[in-house]
Amino acid sequence: MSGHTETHQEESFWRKYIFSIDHKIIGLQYGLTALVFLFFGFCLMMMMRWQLAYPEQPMPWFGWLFGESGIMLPEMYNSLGAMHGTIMIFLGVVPLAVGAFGNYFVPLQIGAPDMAFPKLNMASYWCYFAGGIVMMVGFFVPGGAANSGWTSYPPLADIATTGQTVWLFGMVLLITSSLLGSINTITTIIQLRAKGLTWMRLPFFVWAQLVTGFLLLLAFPPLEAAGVLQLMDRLLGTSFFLPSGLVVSGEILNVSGGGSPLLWQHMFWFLAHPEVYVLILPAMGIVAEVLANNTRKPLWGYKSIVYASTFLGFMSFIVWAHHMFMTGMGATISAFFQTTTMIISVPSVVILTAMFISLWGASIRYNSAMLFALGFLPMFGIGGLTGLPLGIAASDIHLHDTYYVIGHFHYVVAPGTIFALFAGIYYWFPKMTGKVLNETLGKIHFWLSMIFINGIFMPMFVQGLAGISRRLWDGGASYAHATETLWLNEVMSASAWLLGLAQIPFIYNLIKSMKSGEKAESNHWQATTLEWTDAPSPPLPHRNFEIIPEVYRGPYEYSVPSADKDFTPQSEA
Amino acid sequence: MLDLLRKYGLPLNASSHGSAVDEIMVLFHWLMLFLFIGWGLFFIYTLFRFRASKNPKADYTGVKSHFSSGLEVAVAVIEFVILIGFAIPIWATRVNDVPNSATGAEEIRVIAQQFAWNIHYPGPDGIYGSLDINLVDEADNPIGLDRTDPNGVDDFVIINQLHIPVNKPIRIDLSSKDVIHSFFLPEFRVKQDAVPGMSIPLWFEATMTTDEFLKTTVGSEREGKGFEIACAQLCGLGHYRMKGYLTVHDQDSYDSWLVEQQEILKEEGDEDDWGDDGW
Amino acid sequence: MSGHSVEDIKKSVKVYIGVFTALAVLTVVTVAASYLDLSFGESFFLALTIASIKGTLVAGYFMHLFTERTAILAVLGLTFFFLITIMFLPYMAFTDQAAI
Amino acid sequence: MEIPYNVEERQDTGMFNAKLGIWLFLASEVMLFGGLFSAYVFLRMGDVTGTFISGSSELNVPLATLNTLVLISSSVTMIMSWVSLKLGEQKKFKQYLGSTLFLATVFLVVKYFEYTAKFHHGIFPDTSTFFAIYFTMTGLHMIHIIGGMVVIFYFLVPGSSMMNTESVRFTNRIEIVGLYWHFVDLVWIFLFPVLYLL
Ligand code: HEA
Ligand code: HEA
Ligand code: CUA
Ligand SMILES: [Cu+2]
Repeated sequence: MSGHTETHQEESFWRKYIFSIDHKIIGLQYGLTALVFLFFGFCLMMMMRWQLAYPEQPMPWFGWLFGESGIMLPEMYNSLGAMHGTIMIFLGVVPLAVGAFGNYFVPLQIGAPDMAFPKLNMASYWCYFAGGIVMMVGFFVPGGAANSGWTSYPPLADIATTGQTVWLFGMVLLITSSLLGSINTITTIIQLRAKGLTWMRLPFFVWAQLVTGFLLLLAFPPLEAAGVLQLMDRLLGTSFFLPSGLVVSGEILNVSGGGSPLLWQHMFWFLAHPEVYVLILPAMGIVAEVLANNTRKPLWGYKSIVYASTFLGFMSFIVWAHHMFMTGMGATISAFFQTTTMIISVPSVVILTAMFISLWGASIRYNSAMLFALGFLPMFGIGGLTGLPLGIAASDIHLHDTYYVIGHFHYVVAPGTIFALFAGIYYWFPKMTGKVLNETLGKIHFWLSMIFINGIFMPMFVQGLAGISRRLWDGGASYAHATETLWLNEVMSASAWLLGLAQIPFIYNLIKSMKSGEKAESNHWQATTLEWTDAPSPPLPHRNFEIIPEVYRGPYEYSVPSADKDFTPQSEA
Repeated sequence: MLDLLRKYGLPLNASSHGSAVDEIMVLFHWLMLFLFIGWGLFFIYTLFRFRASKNPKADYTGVKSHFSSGLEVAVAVIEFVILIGFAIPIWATRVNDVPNSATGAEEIRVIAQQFAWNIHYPGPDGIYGSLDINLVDEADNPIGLDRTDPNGVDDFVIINQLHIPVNKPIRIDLSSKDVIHSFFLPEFRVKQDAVPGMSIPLWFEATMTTDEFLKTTVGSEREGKGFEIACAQLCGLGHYRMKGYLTVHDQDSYDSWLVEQQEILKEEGDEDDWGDDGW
Repeated sequence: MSGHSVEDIKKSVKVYIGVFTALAVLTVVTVAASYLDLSFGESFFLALTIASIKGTLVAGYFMHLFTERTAILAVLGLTFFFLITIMFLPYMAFTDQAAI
Repeated sequence: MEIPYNVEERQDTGMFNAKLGIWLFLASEVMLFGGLFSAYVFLRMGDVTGTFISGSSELNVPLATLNTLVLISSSVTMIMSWVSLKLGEQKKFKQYLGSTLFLATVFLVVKYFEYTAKFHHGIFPDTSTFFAIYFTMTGLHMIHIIGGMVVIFYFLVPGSSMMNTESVRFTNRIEIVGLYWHFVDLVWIFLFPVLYLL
């Protein structure tokens, strides 16, 4: 069956665009779905920010969503919070970073005709899609969507309304999707590398996806197990997470008891800590590609970055309980987790340092992709650095579950990961569509986003230091210790809405450029990696390459002294 | 740095161990600031110096020196110094050296529930009466205190009102009736999750009475508002209003407060509407 | 394990039968041992040792792990490490609670 | 252009794609059951009222021993079916694979009796934490058995024509099914002492 015939077969619309097994189409499906979810998660947050800034005032325009009064009730606020977190992480960023970019560019960068298991790839997308739909159904069941936080701590989650059950079913589907996807990515990278593409010649993006694949593969199953246990608790009346002797609103809870709420936390964070590196590693991969390309020089310390990221991946499995310092942890075990947490910060420092040093001696082209990639660096820096005091149990006493934590992780995920993803979109859009995104609109998008996103998250550190707890319906208005920093809520909310406006040039740019943008060349950025040098002009054919390329050198051979042009493709003999 | 953190939100510290917590925060924020400013300057300089119009031809090798490895090692070393020199010992005293009444501490039980803090004082005999969930009655006996137990006769339970003496170790045994809550005293650098099914001890020593604290708030937006107990863990729709009040007395007024409580107990028993909204 | 000669395969059939017998015998042994009057620690140790031997036999011979590629062994080694982590670290945290 | 190494082995890794794929899948399965075993350890050590000991003494050890033997045998027939394919003995292959399916059915029937006996005695997952974890783990294991049976059935009847058209690929697939099946066996080898004997 080694015929070239199949590429010439006419495929029906359904086969080609809906139930496609071509990794590029699946990548696009992932990408579009994820962008829609990101946008939706953002909308939820903009509504929450109204309630935080103007507690108990009817919301203008959208008030009807909350019934006649137009006021968001606490249970609604909690639902929106839990769903914002879940949607952003599991339906937005991971599918975009791993499902879309990983799917689309890993095979292209390693010179493979497709993913190793195309049908599995399709199944993984549809599992994700189904999981997303199920999550959305949550909003329409009695009692509303899940409202126990994205962390779903029992006993609260065990006794919560039906939405929690829906959430759990949705999670099981999403986990299945991630598992299928990660098996596919890892196999593809190990098995389908083109001739000559040795491990140390892989673009860093591929390395990042490989490590990410392992994190998803090995960390998700325990959460799946935990999800099943919580479903049992909710549906069959078991008490895995319920100790004996609970009294809820005056009624003795009629369960067998004997369970432990902390068991859930261990199983949850065993996934959820590696998960945060799932959010950041592909982002770092994208930034590395864009940086190397637009500095026109090799990435400084490529090997140390690779080693650091694999070490990071490994360590991320043994730091999880730094989210649980306040659960009554003893001295020995907390010393262990504090130590591992400090150790894991070192590889991040190594990676960031290498990226900074890469700038030295460069010839920097400032295009939109590069701006977002450069913006990523200090923003991730702030987020990462504020992780350090959280990793020490003693200082975490004051900071745990305050807005300081919210500030910490939004700096890494929003101006961090999301910016990197924007960089990826600007960088690879020409390859995906054959059109170029408008640079002016791109720069407007960058500068406005940069300003407003800091306007949202910087004040959070102040509120956090003041001790304002997270997940408060009124944003702390009833607490005395919040009085002095409460005014910041309005600043943050206004910034959030302005950030929303700042996305309009971007969305307009996407649609406009797709329709009538400037045409892109096949190697638009004069890059060195295979997706640019060897894949033909977009739109790409079904099996990517006319002939499978062969690789002769490392990924970022820019400005090689003896060469006649400032980039030397990997496939140039 | 402490002043800087204070300026940007950090409340003053009113407990004896709080300065150690603050110290770690100070050390870390120095490290963070140093790294951020150092790399930030380097970053901005390179962005400017190596722009394409100024430097059209990139340098293939770039930086040759290995000063960055030195920097990485330095960061690691500093982190470990803070970790081993400060962080681990502080935590150990927090969780290992918990005092009790035998070692001169005031013992109080706090039992969290949706959405209130039940404060259980052992009374003059210093021994808690036994609890039985079958006796729980949300109106009169929220924690199920057994009044037939001789130790329980003089116990009293107040909702949302914690009173403690100043300059004396306080040991609180924290538990929860229903879901996970978190007992948070921002000015005392105290936070501890209340996990149902477990009783977790925590301790601290106040160094400032409420009256003294109120003097420091004069003229600020916070004027007249004393210490609070905040709930730091999402515990349901009333999480935002699960607020308690903490009053720190000097020893004399604490003693007279205790006596007063005994009188109320004798007169009104559990019928009394214990606790009120305020200090 | 493709690329075996017919001889090799015939030889391995004998191995498989041997492994089967060992597994059956060990099953009986472990059941029998559970009726002995041992302390919890002892019976726990015994039962898990036997189970591990059986597991090793299945993985090693039926699943050909003894002669498998290093890439696969590396993946499984990593998995095994994390397995131990998830199995025992939560429990160790549990024993080191500040709660009394 | 076909996807490389679908059938033949890649030289530097020595594997065909699906072989690596199934092992990765099994690694994730190890973590899935690992999570449940972890829950078992955690809950058992926190069990002050002795529900684990009293619960496990109510389980039927002889039936479970029988089932262990049945499952081990099915593993042997599974590997023999692959061996037969390697040797080109297609008829034997079908016999062995058929026996595997049969033994799996026996396992399920025995399990059915075990479960219903429990239900008759009023024992359900919510009876105690021990039974909760007992039903969860054995139930999940059973789902794996059923999944395996579906695949085996596929290769035994509707999918068997591939045996003649693409014999190498078919043998590879049987090897992979075998790996999965042995893994399910392996899980039971640990479940059995942990739930029934301790
Ligand atoms: C992408 C996601 C991501 C990343 C990468 C990180 C990275 C880190 N995180 Fe974060 N974290 C989250 C996402 C992330 N985190 C989330 C989502 C939560 C909350 C979950 C919840 O409760 O809901 C959380 C919560 C969280 C906690 C729990 C807090 C609490 O609840 O009390 C802790 C505690 O240790 C922690 C620590 C760390 C550490 C030490 C790092 C380290 O890896 C960071 C290392 C990085 C550096 C040290 C930066 C190095 C940079 C430089 C040296 C250059 C600087 C120079 C310039 C910028 C110019 N994180
Ligand atoms: C990846 C994760 C992620 C991301 C990106 C974000 C992004 C944002 N988050 Fe979120 N957040 C979480 C994960 C995330 N968050 C989690 C896990 C929690 C904890 C939940 C819990 O407590 O359980 C949380 C909680 C949380 C809170 C605290 C709520 C509380 O404790 O009560 C707040 C408060 O302001 C907040 C705000 C924001 C804001 C303003 C953004 C903004 O930065 C948003 C910026 C977004 C964009 C810039 C995307 C724009 C994209 C598009 C416009 C796409 C274009 C679309 C098409 C082309 C179709 N978040
Ligand atoms: Cu109690 Cu939040
Ligand atoms: Cu973490």
